[in-house]
Amino acid sequence: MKTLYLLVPLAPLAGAILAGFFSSILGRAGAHTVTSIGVAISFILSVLIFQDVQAGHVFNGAVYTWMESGGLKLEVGFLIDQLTVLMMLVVTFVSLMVHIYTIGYMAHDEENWPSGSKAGTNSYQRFFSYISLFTFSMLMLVMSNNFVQLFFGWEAVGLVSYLLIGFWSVRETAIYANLKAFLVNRVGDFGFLLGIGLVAAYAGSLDYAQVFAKRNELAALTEVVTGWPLITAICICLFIGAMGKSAQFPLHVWLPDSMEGPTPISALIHAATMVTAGIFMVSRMSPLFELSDTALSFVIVIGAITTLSMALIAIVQTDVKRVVAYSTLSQLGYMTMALGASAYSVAIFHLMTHAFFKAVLFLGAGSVIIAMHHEQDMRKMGGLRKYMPITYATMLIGAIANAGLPPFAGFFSKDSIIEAVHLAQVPGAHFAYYCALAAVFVGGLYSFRLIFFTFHGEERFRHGHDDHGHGHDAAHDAHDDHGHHGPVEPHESPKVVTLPLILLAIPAIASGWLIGTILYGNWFGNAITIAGVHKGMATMAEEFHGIFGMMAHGVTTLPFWLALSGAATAWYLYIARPDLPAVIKQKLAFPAMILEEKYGFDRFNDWFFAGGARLIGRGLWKGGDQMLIDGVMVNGSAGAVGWISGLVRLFQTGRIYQYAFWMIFGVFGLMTLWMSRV
Amino acid sequence: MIPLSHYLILAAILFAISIVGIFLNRKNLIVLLMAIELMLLAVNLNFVAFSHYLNDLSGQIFVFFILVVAAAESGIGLAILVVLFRNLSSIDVEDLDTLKG
Amino acid sequence: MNSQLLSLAIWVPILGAVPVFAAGSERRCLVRWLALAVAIAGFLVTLPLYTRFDVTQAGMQFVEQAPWITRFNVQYLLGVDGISMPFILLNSFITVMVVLAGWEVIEEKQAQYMGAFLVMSGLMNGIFSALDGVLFYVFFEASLIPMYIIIGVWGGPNRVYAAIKFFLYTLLGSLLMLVALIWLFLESGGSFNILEWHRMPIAMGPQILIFIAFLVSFAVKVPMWPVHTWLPDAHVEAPTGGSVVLAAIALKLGAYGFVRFSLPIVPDASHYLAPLMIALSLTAVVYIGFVALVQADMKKLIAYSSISHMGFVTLGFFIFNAIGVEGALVQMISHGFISAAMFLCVGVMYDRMHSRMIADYGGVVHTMPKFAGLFVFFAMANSGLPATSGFVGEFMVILGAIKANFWMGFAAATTLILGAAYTLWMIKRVVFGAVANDHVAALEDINGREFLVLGLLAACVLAMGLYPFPFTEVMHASVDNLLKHVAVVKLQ
Amino acid sequence: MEFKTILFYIFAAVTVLAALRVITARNPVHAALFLVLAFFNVAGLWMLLQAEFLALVLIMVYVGAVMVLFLFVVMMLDINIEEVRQGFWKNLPLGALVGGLMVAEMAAVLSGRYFSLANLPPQTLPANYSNTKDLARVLYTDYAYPFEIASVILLVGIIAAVMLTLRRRKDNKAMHSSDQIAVKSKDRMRLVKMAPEVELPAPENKGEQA
Amino acid sequence: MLNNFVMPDLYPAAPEIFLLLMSFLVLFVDLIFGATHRWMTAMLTVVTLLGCAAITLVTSDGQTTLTFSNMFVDDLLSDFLKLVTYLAVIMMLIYGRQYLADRGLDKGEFYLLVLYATLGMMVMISAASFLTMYLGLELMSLSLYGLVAIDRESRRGTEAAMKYFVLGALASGMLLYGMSMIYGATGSLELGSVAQAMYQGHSEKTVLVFGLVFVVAGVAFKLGMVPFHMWIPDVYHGAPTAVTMFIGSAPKLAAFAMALRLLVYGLFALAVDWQKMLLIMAVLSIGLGNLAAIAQTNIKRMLAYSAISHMGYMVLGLMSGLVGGQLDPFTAVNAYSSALYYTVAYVLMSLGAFGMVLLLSRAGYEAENLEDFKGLNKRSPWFAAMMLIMMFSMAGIPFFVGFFAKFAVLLAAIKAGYTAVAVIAVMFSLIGAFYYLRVVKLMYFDTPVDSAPITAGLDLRVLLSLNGLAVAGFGLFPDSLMLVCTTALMRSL
Repeated sequence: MKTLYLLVPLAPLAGAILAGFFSSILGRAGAHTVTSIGVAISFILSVLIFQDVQAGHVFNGAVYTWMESGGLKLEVGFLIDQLTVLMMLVVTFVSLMVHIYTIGYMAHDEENWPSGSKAGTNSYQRFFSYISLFTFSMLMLVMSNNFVQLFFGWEAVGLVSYLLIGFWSVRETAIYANLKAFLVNRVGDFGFLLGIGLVAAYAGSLDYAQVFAKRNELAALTEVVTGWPLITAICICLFIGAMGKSAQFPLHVWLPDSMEGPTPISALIHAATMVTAGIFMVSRMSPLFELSDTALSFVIVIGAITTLSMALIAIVQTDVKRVVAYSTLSQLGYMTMALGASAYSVAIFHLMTHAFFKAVLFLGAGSVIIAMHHEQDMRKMGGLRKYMPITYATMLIGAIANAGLPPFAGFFSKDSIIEAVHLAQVPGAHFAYYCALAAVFVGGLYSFRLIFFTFHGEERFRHGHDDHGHGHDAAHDAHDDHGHHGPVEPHESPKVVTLPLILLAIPAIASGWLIGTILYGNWFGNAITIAGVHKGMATMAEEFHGIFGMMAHGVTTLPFWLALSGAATAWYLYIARPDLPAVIKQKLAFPAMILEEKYGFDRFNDWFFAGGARLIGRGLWKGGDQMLIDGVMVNGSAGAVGWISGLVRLFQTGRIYQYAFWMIFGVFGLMTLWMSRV
Repeated sequence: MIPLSHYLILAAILFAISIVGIFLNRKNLIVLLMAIELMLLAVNLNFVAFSHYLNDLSGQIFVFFILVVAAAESGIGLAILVVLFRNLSSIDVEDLDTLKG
Repeated sequence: MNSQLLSLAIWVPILGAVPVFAAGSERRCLVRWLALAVAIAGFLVTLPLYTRFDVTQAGMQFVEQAPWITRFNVQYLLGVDGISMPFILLNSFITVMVVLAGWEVIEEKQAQYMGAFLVMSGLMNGIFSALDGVLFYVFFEASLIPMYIIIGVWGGPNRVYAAIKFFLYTLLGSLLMLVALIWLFLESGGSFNILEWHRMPIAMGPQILIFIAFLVSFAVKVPMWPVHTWLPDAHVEAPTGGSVVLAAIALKLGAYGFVRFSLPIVPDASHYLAPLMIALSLTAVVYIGFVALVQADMKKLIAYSSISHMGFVTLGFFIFNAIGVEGALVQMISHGFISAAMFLCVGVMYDRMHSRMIADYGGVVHTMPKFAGLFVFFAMANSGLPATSGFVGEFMVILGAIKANFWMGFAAATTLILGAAYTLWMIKRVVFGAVANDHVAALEDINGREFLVLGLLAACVLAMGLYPFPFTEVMHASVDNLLKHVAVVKLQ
Repeated sequence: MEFKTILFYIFAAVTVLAALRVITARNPVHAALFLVLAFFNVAGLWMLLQAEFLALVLIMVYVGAVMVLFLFVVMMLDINIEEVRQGFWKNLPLGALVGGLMVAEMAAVLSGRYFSLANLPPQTLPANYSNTKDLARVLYTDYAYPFEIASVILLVGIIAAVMLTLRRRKDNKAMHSSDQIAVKSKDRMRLVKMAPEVELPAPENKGEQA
Repeated sequence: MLNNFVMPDLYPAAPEIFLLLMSFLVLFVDLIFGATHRWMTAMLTVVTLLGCAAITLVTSDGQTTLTFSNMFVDDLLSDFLKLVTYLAVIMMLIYGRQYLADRGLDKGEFYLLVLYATLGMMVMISAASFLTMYLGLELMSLSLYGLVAIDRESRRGTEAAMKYFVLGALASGMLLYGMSMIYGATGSLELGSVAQAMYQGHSEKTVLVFGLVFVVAGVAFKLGMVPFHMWIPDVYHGAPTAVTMFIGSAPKLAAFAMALRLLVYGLFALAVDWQKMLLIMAVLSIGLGNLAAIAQTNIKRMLAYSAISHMGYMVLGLMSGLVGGQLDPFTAVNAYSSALYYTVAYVLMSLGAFGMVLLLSRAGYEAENLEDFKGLNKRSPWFAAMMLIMMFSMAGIPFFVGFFAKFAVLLAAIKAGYTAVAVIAVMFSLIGAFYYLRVVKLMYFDTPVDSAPITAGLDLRVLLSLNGLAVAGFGLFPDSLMLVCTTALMRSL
């Protein structure tokens, strides 16, 4: 079985290596074949393992000793339990879909590269190599049985994300976005690493099982230097890591920009899998988080802020991918709230459903973008429904799921989250609950705004590309010579694109029906720990009476009506009265500006952090290094020596009598010194 | 009786005069050489006085050799002076300043 | 055979340099191959040091002892333990890389260039294996000479200033050490044996003075803030090979000095002054991180990054726990690979464009994809990405630091952000983006030789990141022994 | 006060005055002559100390030879006396100060407070004591070695002085046997091939010559 | 009356006697063949010195023998110092041959004066009495005055000679004054009896110290220590380079011998005092020498200042013999032998450095400016390497003999408790390193301004190479020379 576990991550890795290093030998077909096969193997094995775990075979063991130092033994190993295996399934399945989808999406990738670029020659193969590598990294992350390997996977997915966001490296915006993504993630990792460090320092081990075994001892400790309750410190530090990776406020800024990457990546990494690593990680750490209400409170508040604030921004976005991106942020906020409410299983459940419906949305958006010849501005779309029926249908499914309407997957998970938050007792839970309710309305609004804007209404793409400047201009400049100007005739995407859409749409509808099994059937077993005082999940379990009961109950509760009213508002604004949004925008200029400016985070970060760091750097360099250390200390003392040397020379006047004088002075001086002593 | 210290102090005065002469003299190298002779004279006076009071001849012998050396020394000194004068057309001490710094 | 391995490691390159010098600069082909042969031979003779190393033993191995200066009881005493052994291998390996890197790039006086590096390699091995104070010092200072020449002769436009600054700065440090060594000699009753000094009790006052003397010497070499300013200058002006050796090996000498001299000889002063050392180290990490951010010159940026990374090393040593010390040692080795590779990368570009300014580049990936891939890889390693060697040391040191003091770990961990920021920002501007100008457009991708050099280093970086166990394994016994020793009060 | 004492003070006083004049005299010739005076007086003092031989040697060697040499040189070099003393008075205070301090300090040491020897009685020697004889006895036996060295020093003096000052005058007609021996046949006569020359009458300017 | 005369034992003085006799031969040979066959004079001079070396070696029995009424001492130390002196003089003759010939300075008198100066040094080295010390000193000095002025047409040379002469005379006046005081206080001129008298305690401390000040001043002048150093830069600069080389090498050995004999053999009872005096002067010398050297553009002048600082370092050893008023023979031997080692090492380096100046000089061209070394590595890598060795050795960088010399004296100084002084000394040696580095910089980093080929003869080239290799070799294997120095001192103290 261990070999099997090992094979799960290694199969995509092998694919990645083959596609990456032997790109010219394999060719395009070879590359996508090996990588897809690799991921397919992974997926199949994951299914097998899933069944094995279902049978109760939880595994926790080491592969090899990575390092040993100071009593700390760090091993590379696997922990295969329900949580892991669910993630494995999601990851490998979505990844496989994305692989297939990519074959179509990237088919004409050479158009995205300037002529003569050697990096462009094998870009197709490289892309496959990257996504396979990503799959490997993500699997390593979820399968890890210790913090170090978790961190490895954590950073490795970050690396691949970096590489993929900046995949079209010729675009200035893309390479800006990937740097930003990496650095913001690093801020999270900074906290994460501190958390790991605290664990290592106080638990003396980085193996999950050993750390969790000591959790009660840890709970009693305070951090020696800072005096903080240790467990809270650990959890908040770890959660900061999750905030980076799962793009929680205020570290969310990288995710919208990451849409500069090719769309399959947005689906795979920035919606379905990588960004949920934080959620996964907190769930994995549930034994620790459960011991600190402060940390949970922190988590729930952050989640709440993210949910609502990001949903609001989504309303004003015009770029189709960015709408989905902000939606993702909002959804991630839901998951975080669930974590804060000690509803880890709900968070994971939403993670799973979200993975499917958000993948659908992204891939659908990608399909639209292909159809529009890389036009992403919704204001230049509209009425695409009849040209792209499959895309429309799948995206509609995704949108409904996203809005959380029954019986789509999103409903079950989102509703459970709202319920869990409602039941949560930690400080901030009430605030979170109201945020969540508001976000439901907004969610309905932006989801359907997306659908109506893109697929319904006037066919605005016929107006031609008169105002270049939106979307990704650099890319446009780069392939000006490809002749994609003038009116375009949208058409449905090829099968390799639509097939994954359809395949993903199925779980986007149906995965929510597993709620009974996953949430209330003690399916997670020991993978998730909930403290006795956090009764939310228990209460919900009591109240749960099957999915139909839930749906029936759902339509009587506030969230359903809020979502529906959101959808209705969208219809009213974008179908019934398309002139109204402009009017509203004019009336509410200030709030609109705040939203369009995304609360000014980007500006502030650019000015304060990036600018500030450069200012400090320049100040320390010019002022500290060059002026003070080099100027005053080094060259100053050298100059002083030179100056003294010049002075000393003056003694050597060339005059005999002065020479004699100094000799006499010397004798006289010695004499005086010694005679006065004797 | 004249105590030894009288001789010694006399020698000291001569020594001091010669030394003052060396660095007071800024114009004439010959006087410089004379001052050196004067200094050797002071030393000789010391030796002779000690020799007398210690009743030990070696002091006088030393003086004898100092006289010999001084003679050779002034010979060479004057020879250098002459050569210098040929090069500089001057024996001004202040003109000896091409080498400095 | 075992008994002469260290001598071979020292003298094979040095004596091998003689025919290289003698070959003269006209016969370039001969010179190159000769130098390569010597370098490889030098590397091969060090391999048994690893294979025959007994990891269970904390003491010195492969000891060689012979009288050298009987007058002062100075001995030709060589030996390595788990701390020093890896550096000899690293050094010999890097020498091979350097010879390869200078293959056709150095056009002027190639014999002297190659010879100087070979001599330096031998001297460095001497430093790492010397167990006699004077012998150590002699190697330590002698290694300045070839470096001075290398920077000055094959360096950039401001090479003279850089070379002299380098030399005097480092000499300043080592001279005080000499005084300390002599003092120890006298105090120990006439022995220069470092191991005997380790056992010798010393009062607190002298301990502190000795510590400071050593500190000045090693801090300059490391270099620690605020005596680091020679390094950016030296790196910028030095030829690629010079930068590589400087970064990969020379900087390690100072850090090695701390473990070999400061900690065991004056442990109480080390404890007493540890806050100072930690403060300086953390300053290096943070301050230099910011400074590196604004550099416009790639080499300078990497040089500053080296300083910052070496801050981790000194930090690791002075938190006095095994994971910190081992982490520091791992960091040293890893930095040896990564900084060498980074400088080689800059060298590759410099050879083609004759510019190191970031602003002159942009979109290199479009013309040199293979190179760009490696460069990005090393940049990632430099910013401490897991699975590369750059992560291991930093990780261990941060763990150790947090164990000692949370805020220390906090400050150290900022490198995660800063390191990534300056490295990747440079990558962004150099490698990615549209092709910046015609010069970049005309770039040729790396040739086989360059690929070999960078590829080997990449393999090392990766191997060490994925499986650092063999590296830490050899250190355990020695580090434990060291820490045990340091923990014991040595006052009289 | 004993006669010898009076004599001592007279000699001493004159010596000091003469010495002062040596370094202050405007004219180097005067300086040299004052130096001679100082030598004479010191010779007198040595007589008081019963060092007759040295006293005589001092006069003969110094006054007779060395000082004459000085005078030769002074005369030989054409020195502008007026310039020679410039700036003298400016430096005198400093010089006097240093000299005075030095004398004071030396005198303080030598005056006898610390110096038990200073109060030794002078030796009384038998009437038939011959200073010269005694000196001669040791000079050629015990001091043979320094004596030889002294001779070499004199030789060096000669060699150096000759080397430095001996000039081959241009109008010197003396023949050098070594040159004559060393000459080679090809150097003796030089056959010069010349083209036949016809002297053209130069355009003379008679008027100017006249 | 001469019936009690015993013929002194001439055997220990055989080298001196041989040299003196041979000098007459040289004199005559030069008179007869000189004008045309100067090489005979030169050859004969070298033969003389080699003969002296042979005699010294043969007669050296490791015993301390006094002769000439205890005015002459022959011990292992004197034999060793004399041998090094011969070596230095022979090397100087070979180095300077071409240079002198090019400038018409290879007169017979040159060789004679060199021989007599050497004789003077030998006398100093073997002096066991104030008298012989003084005579040896004067013999050496007078010859040197003549040598400095040997280029009669040179304004600089004669000016240097005049300065040297006046200051030298002043210094020997001071020395004599001091000797007279010590003679007065102890009643003897022989070093042994002087020391004896002091230990027996019937002498006046005050007067002794008073005399000591003057003696130390005289010694310091010969060593060239601040503030008695003023002659050194001017004389080194003004004298013809070959003569500078001579002054800069062998006389340092004699000066060392003088310091050792006078201060250690004669006035050891006053060691506490003279050590402190030397300490002050050593620190000043190290400081001033290094500082002033930085500002020089003339390499001879630079080397002169460097000589001042080097003598300062050497004296660090010399002043560390007596620790805390307690004589520990081991410490003393250690200290003095380190000073001796330093001196010998310095002579080797100094010869090499001036040899380089001579190498680059040619007829009508003095390569004495630092600029002349520019780009030497391009003109001749081998000799650039030799100069590099010299410079780094002088800067005290290992593996060269200069480092071990510094090491030895620092060790002695620290052992004597002068740790602070040692720290100051090493800090100034950092400043010193700067100007040595500058020479290396000129040779290696700069492009040549003067691309004329090096015209020096084979003898010079070979010797210079050997000299450089010796500096490096004694650095790699410092034991032999150190042991010789130690043994020589141990057997002679």
